[in-house]
Amino acid sequence: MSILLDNRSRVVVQGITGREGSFHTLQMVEYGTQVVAGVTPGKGGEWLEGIPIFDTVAAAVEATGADTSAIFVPAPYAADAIMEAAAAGIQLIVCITEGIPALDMLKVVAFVRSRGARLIGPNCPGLITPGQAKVGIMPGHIHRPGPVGVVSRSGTLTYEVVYSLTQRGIGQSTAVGIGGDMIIGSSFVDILELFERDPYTDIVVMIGEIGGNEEEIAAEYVAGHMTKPVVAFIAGLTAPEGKRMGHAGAIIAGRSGGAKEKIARLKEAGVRVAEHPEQIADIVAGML
Amino acid sequence: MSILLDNRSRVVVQGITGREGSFHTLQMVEYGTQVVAGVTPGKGGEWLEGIPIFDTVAAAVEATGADTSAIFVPAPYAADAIMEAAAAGIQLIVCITEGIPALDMLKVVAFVRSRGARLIGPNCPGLITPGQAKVGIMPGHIHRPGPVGVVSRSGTLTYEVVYSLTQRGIGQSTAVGIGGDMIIGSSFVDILELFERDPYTDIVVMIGEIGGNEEEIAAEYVAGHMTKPVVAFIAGLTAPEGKRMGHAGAIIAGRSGGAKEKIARLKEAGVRVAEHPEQIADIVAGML
Amino acid sequence: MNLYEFQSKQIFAKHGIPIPKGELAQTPEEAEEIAARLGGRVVVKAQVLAGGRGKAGGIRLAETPAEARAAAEAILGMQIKGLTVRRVLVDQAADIAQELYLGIVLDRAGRRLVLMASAAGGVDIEEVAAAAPEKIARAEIDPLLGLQPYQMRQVACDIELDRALLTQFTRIGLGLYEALMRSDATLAEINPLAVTAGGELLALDGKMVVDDNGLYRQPELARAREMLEESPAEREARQYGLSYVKLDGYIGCMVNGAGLAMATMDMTKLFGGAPANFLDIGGGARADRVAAALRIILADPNVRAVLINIFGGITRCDEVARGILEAFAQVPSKVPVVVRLIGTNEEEGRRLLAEANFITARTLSEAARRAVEAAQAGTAAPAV
Amino acid sequence: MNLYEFQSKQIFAKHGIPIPKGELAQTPEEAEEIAARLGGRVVVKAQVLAGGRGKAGGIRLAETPAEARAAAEAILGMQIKGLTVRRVLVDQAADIAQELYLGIVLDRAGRRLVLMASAAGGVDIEEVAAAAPEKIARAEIDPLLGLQPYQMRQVACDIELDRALLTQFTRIGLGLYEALMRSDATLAEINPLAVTAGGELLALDGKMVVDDNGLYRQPELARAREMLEESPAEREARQYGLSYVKLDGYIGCMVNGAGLAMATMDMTKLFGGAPANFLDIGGGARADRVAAALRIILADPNVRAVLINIFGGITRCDEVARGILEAFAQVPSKVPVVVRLIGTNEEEGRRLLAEANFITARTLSEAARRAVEAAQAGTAAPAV
Repeated sequence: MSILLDNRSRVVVQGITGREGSFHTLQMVEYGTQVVAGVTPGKGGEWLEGIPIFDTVAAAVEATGADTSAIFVPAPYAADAIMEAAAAGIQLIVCITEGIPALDMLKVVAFVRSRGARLIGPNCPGLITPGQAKVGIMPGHIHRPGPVGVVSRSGTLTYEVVYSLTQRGIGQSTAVGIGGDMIIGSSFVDILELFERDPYTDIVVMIGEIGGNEEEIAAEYVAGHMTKPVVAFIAGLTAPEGKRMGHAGAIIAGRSGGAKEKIARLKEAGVRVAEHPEQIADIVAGML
Repeated sequence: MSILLDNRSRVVVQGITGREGSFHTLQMVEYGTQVVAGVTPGKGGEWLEGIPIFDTVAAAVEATGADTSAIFVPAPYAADAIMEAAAAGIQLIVCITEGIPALDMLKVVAFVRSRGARLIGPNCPGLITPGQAKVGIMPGHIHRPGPVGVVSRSGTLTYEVVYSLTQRGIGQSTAVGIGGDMIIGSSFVDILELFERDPYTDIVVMIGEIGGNEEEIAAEYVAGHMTKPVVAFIAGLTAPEGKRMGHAGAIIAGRSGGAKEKIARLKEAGVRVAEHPEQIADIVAGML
Repeated sequence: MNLYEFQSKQIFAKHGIPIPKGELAQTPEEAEEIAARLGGRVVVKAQVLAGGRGKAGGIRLAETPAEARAAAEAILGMQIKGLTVRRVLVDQAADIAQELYLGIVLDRAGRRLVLMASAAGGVDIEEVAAAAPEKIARAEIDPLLGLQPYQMRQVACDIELDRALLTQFTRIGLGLYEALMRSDATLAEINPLAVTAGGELLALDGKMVVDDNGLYRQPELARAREMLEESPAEREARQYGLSYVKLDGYIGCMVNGAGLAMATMDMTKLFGGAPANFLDIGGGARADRVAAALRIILADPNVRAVLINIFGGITRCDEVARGILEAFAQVPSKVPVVVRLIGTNEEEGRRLLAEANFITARTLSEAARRAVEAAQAGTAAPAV
Repeated sequence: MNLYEFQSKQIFAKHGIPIPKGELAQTPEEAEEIAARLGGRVVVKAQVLAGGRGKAGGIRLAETPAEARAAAEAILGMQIKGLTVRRVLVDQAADIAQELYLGIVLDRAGRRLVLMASAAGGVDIEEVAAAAPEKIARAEIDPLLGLQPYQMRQVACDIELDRALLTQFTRIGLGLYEALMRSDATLAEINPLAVTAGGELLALDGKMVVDDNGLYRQPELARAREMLEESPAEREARQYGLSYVKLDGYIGCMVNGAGLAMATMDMTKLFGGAPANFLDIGGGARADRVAAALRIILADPNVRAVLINIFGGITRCDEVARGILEAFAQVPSKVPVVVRLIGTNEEEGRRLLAEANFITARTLSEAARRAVEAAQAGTAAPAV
């Protein structure tokens, strides 16, 4: 496998009977993902296209050996769903749901860590190991297997970058959307670490944006710990200060979190920073 | 040293300027305890009989290297004081204060554990390693050094037992009052483990009472893990069911927690159970 | 502190738990009026802090207001486990399809709260625990995180709850947790939690135990304490900060420390006597508190001897001695008194008492033996 | 969502934080009346969601009600950083001995809240952080445990707070934490927290940022949103679930996904253009939402070209195409439109638009280049 996910991963979908949950479950199955169970409280015993549905994650894990969860439940219930997955022993929890309050996520992240589980998201497109499995909502067909690890805070911007890589015949080991919210389960550094250790990844593409300082921390990590080349793009150079750009992650407040600062730090750390998303593929192509 | 405490322990007293705090500080010093600091918020910079007072435990630890704390602050502030001690890196926290709400203690115990510290009490007389140091409110002069470890949920009943041991010339390695509240930091088992490993302890005396099932759990531990002989006494044979006997620890509710059951379990575990407190000394004398 | 059913249910209702419509009555007339107001069948329930009310006849169904009046007449004034019934709760009767159990209790050894549920409700949960422990589902509550909805769903599955009730059940569990946390309770229990014929969940009975240590920040509950059926002796003891429990024996005991007090009581039994009470004067007791303690003990007509056992640590023996003298000055008594003082300032304490001609002892066993002998001798030398 | 000073201070007061007496005025007459009611010296403060009010003349002292009226007259209607002042807060002026800073803010990387305090209050805390970081004391708040009193005491020592203020300061910090938690805020700040000449602490200014994701359970705050100075465009966008921010450029952008939207804006700049707005239609956008987005963009008179960039994942390209057609049917426009659709159902989407004669592009850079060219060409072929 590449990182986190492969075709042996056993996936349970929480919120499988919802509109998004059921649609993307079928998309995941079609891509080759082993979706072994679904969970919708009150609908245990039903089936979705041959996938058994359970009332609780614990029951799903016990019956099917699920080790990975994809969460599609609505925001007011999603924090509870993440904790349920962690309590049931799920190792990799991928929360697609958008709109979970930040203060809830503080508690959830602390709880998930205490259980030794890993959370990707929330408010993220999920992750995909091309040719093997996807857990999330990204269009599978734009990906192809290859040596480039992708990690991103954004959704469609990641598709854009992956698409341009694939168009040039450059495949991806795993592409991970870590999510755009203020409080997320896994940071750039968490995923960079995995790519650094992964024998199937040769180059890492990192897609950041304004707000927060995860990119700055990642730059420090790259300088100190990465041997593999990292290529980055930071969105938001034209965004004005103090304005909220779409999702909560993208706020510049005061002097920190601006695109220029992030780019400067990354460059200092030896990261090649692209001027626009399509340029990433050019830079990567030159490295291979 | 024996367990937990000796004459190298560096003690900070939280609530040192209160009536009880100041009185027992002097008693502890007189007994030979190294009381290196006191804490009373707002009185930092003052002194008590040559002991410097600080506003916070962190400041006391930084200035004096305190590793042990004795807490005498009033109940509404005591839970916070315990957490302050744990956060400041104190290893052994002894909380004398009576009347801390049980629900507060649930959080405090979880926090203290997460910091890797050890809490004795609350609502306890503290602990003493005779001839070396005491942290608490027990009368020091009734103790003498020797090979008997004492662990008890009670205060004055412990003095009674220690007194009768000392009267017969039998000394104590360390005597630990774990406290009478429903939620306490260290259980019988926690202390039994330490005595079992302590080369200065040959025999352990355990003093329990009705309520809860710590004694039953201790019996199981003794049967499974103790090589040293254990002599016990359980108070409350004449206490009626469902009545509250003085402190919160001593409630018998329904079928569990009664003195008869506790005694039966201890006997099954190979513990010699005395019929009255003074008999403990007889039994111990016969073993030495 | 145990709360009455009606108090517990009022707290439950504040936290969104459905309870039957009902009101409290102190007279048969009030019960009749309430039944008329509620309409239809009612249940009249003795409000008393003892288990086994049903078996004792303290719970009766009434089809009409007149029947409710008769039921209240029968129940009010009834003695249940030694307690007099002074109030009845008149509740609208529910049409019960199933009875569940739902409770949250402090797990002392686990240092956490545990939620328990069972489909076998309506009976003593301890009997279920003993006979069929697998019928009780549990959820351990993380002290720092609190009860989470997923835990309620898990418990619901474990007891095979009807799925249609899942949302209600979860809400009730979370409400019960809130009720407990906000009341500083160590137990909150709904038994039975009824499933009505109409498919609703309803808390038919309620029980809460409040942590006395939390009362300082629970002013409403502290006031509710006034409703408890305390004896005048228990009330006086509480006002002086004494722990006092009346028992059936004849040797009055006054001790410092709960553990030593129980050991002292046990010791009187060992020597063939029987303790008249548990009384802990606490740590550092001053003379006036000691005097109050002795007054309370001596007010019990069953007391034939008093055993005073003080191991001075914080408590100073001379202060205790002064309190004893003060009490006997106020309430002269012919009951023999055995005193054993040891520890801080014991010499001064003994000296004060020696002047007053008390029976003294050096050890606990000697003191207990002498107290039993004195009690059984009928009368002994007057104390003062 | 940023709250106004007066909103933040009302929330603070609910959590026991002392604030000056004061009221809100919308006219100079009201300001005069309030000043008369309060008596003595007042401060008249522009209520506007922008920093630097003081420098802009939006905060004035008034010794008399007449002066308060004059101050309000000067401030009301004033433009501060592009925002019109519609309300002033008239507060009793305090006699200030010292100005502290106290704030709690979300630490994204640390995944916790952090409390910060400084004895150097009254100025921009970020300037203090840059110039003299050692003057800021911090306490990391455990997400499962919450802020504890001992942390406040520690912080008080770190900023060398007068010991006489310790209890007040601790209570204010805990109140601020409660205010933040119960409002789903990600920032709550008191700057300055004044020490008055009388030795009291007083929150002279307040700022809170509420997490939009928490508004579903904050009905009061959600209603307070109505008071925000939103443009009609921003309001319409919000009602349709769109994220829209107006900017100064002339290329209208409509994109799905915030990151891609920003990258698209950046790309127009790279090709010499300037974005007129940020607009994220979100995931799975339906035709009516797309139509609303286009209407909003086209309502901006600065817009000289529109760039539509959709990468279909959840979002289906044919739905987006239908929305575009619908919008142009409703609001005919001569502004040139460049469309780039890719991903789910892209063929169908392109087919629908091809019929309507839009400028299409295959890549983002091509789309951006064409949009800039079209805008700079002045006018281009009419869209419909």
